[in-house]
Amino acid sequence: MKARQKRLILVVAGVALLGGAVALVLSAFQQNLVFFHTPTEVAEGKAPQGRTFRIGGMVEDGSIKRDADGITVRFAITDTARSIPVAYKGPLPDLFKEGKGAVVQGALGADGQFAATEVLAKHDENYMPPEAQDAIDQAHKTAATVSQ
Amino acid sequence: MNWQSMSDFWSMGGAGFFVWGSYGVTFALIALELVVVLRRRKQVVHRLQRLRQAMKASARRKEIQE
Amino acid sequence: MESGQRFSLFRYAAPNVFYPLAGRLAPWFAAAAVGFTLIGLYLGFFVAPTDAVQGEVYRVIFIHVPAAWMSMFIYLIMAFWSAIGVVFNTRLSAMMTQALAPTGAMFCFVALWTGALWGRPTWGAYWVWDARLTSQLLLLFLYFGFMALTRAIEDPRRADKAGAILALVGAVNVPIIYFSVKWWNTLHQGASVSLTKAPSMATTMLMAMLVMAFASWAYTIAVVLWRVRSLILERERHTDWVGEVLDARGAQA
Amino acid sequence: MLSVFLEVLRRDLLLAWRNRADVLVTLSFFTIVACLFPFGVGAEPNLLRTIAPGVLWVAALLATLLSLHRVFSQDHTDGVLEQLLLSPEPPVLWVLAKVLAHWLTTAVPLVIAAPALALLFDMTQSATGVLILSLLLGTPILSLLGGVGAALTLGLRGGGMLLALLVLPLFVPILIFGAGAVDAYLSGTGANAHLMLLGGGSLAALALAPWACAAALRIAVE
Repeated sequence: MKARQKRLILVVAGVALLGGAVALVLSAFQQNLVFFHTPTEVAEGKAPQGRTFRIGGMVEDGSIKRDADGITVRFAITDTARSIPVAYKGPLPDLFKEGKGAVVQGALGADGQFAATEVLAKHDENYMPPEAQDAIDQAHKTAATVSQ
Repeated sequence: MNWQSMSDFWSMGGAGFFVWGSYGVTFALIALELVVVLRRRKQVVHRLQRLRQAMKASARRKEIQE
Repeated sequence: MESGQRFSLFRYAAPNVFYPLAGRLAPWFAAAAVGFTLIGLYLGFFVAPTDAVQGEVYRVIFIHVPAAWMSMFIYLIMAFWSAIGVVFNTRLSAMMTQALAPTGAMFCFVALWTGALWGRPTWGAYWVWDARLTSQLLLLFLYFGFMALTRAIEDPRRADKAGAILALVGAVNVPIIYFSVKWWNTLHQGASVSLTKAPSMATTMLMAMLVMAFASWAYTIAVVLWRVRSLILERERHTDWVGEVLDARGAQA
Repeated sequence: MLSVFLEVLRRDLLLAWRNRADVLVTLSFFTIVACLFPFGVGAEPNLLRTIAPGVLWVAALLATLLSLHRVFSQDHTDGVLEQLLLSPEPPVLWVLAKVLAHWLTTAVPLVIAAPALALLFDMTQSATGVLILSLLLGTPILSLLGGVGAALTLGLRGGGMLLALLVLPLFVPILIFGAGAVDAYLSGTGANAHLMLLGGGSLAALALAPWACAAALRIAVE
């Protein structure tokens, strides 16, 4: 075999490997990798059942209630268009307040309740998580088009 | 005009440290880079000139010896 | 260079042609940089209004964003010159790559520094492990790595080629790094801390930022041309034309 | 064509066997780095369990980094590299063989040792399985990219530190997806996507890195 042929074989093998790499990366993206959903998406059934994901939005005013056991907290998270009821057991962050941004992580139960395993509060006053901001903007836009 | 007075300008609505800290360090770095580049150029020219002079001198010496 | 007559671009790639050209062009770009900076600063501080949400501190944007752009562009240009150097084996391209790296690192550092000072009053932290910040930091390390490698190799020809390979490997990795860090960020950091997207900006603000971006382009070109002139002289010191240049300068002094 | 590959592979493995103390040193380094973390952050089991994937991956990264100089340095000093470059065979072949030998002698021992360390960090069996899978899929990239770095810094003063500076930023994505695989598995989303990305990265590195490595070696020997 000549050196040229050998090099050709190697180049072909390399291209084949790259093709395999692209295929693997693309199929990795096929896996549902959206870990973040808006309350509207969840309400429309776009979020997976029984799998961990995150919802971002605002804690609905007047929705925070504590159960009799004193540990479980129930509240609703909203993007102003739809809201999702959330149940959470455990300590809440200091910044967690009604009307403020929050991100909850957990899984959606069969009853449409979101069982949160983690609650993150918005970081500071001036700042809105971009996803939550997007969700709110989107909801406003939908509301605007509907009212027209 | 955004500013009523000089001190108003410097305080930047209370964010003077952050704004002037950014601009100050940036322009200091740019000045530093310029100094380094221009000095390097001077050094290179100087060194190469001396090298050339030395080479010419040695060539001349050879000529004289011959 | 024999092919020079056929293809004019290659003629400028010859160091002895490029050296005087760079010398003539650099002052113009430097003047443009000064001009744009003055206009940009005037627009940024005296014309652009106070931001409704952030107050005055947003004025950092006029250097932060152009610096961040430049730091990324410069790495791309370095990769471009490296590819040219590998394919066409031109001497000048490696020198250009090496002349670009320190300025790229400088802008990268400026972007990080101004970002930190901007972040403290806006998010309450000098640093957050956000995707953009983190990949910018890694980019700085890539610049440092390139500079350290080319400086550690004494033989200039080896340094040129090794630098070209590293710049290309880095350029392939930059998008991968950015993507991975972004993914990591959305998984771990949550949305609790993250950068806001660039808001729709008032036209005067945008103008000031663009003018400052032009200023940093012009500055980069000027300083890189000056740096590459020193590199050319050093590399070509044994040639006749460098001797003539040196004699001419000696006669002036 | 295959004979060159196998010959170089056999020779490198034989050399590694003769210097098997080196492999043990790498392995001990891996173990010690991982064991330092509980002393630093405290031995609270929940905390250890959460940091375990990251700690083990960082330790594996550093151990690989320390062993990278072995890939080419000896051949460089005794002139074997020059001979290989002069041979008519495409350099990509034997570069690949050398990198494979490095992977077999450093990464595979690390993968074998990892379950024991996972035990120390109180990881569950299934999470350990995912960790091992992620190490198996990710460490080839470390060896391949590291090989390019090793070739670039071959024979340079202070090459070790320089190698770390060149290579570690490029290792960040592997660390993210490697440790992320275990986290994703534990959080219930499943590690498939991470593992696929690591596998894809390995294939891409396998296709591209040997060429860069061969080019770097040619420069180093010139």
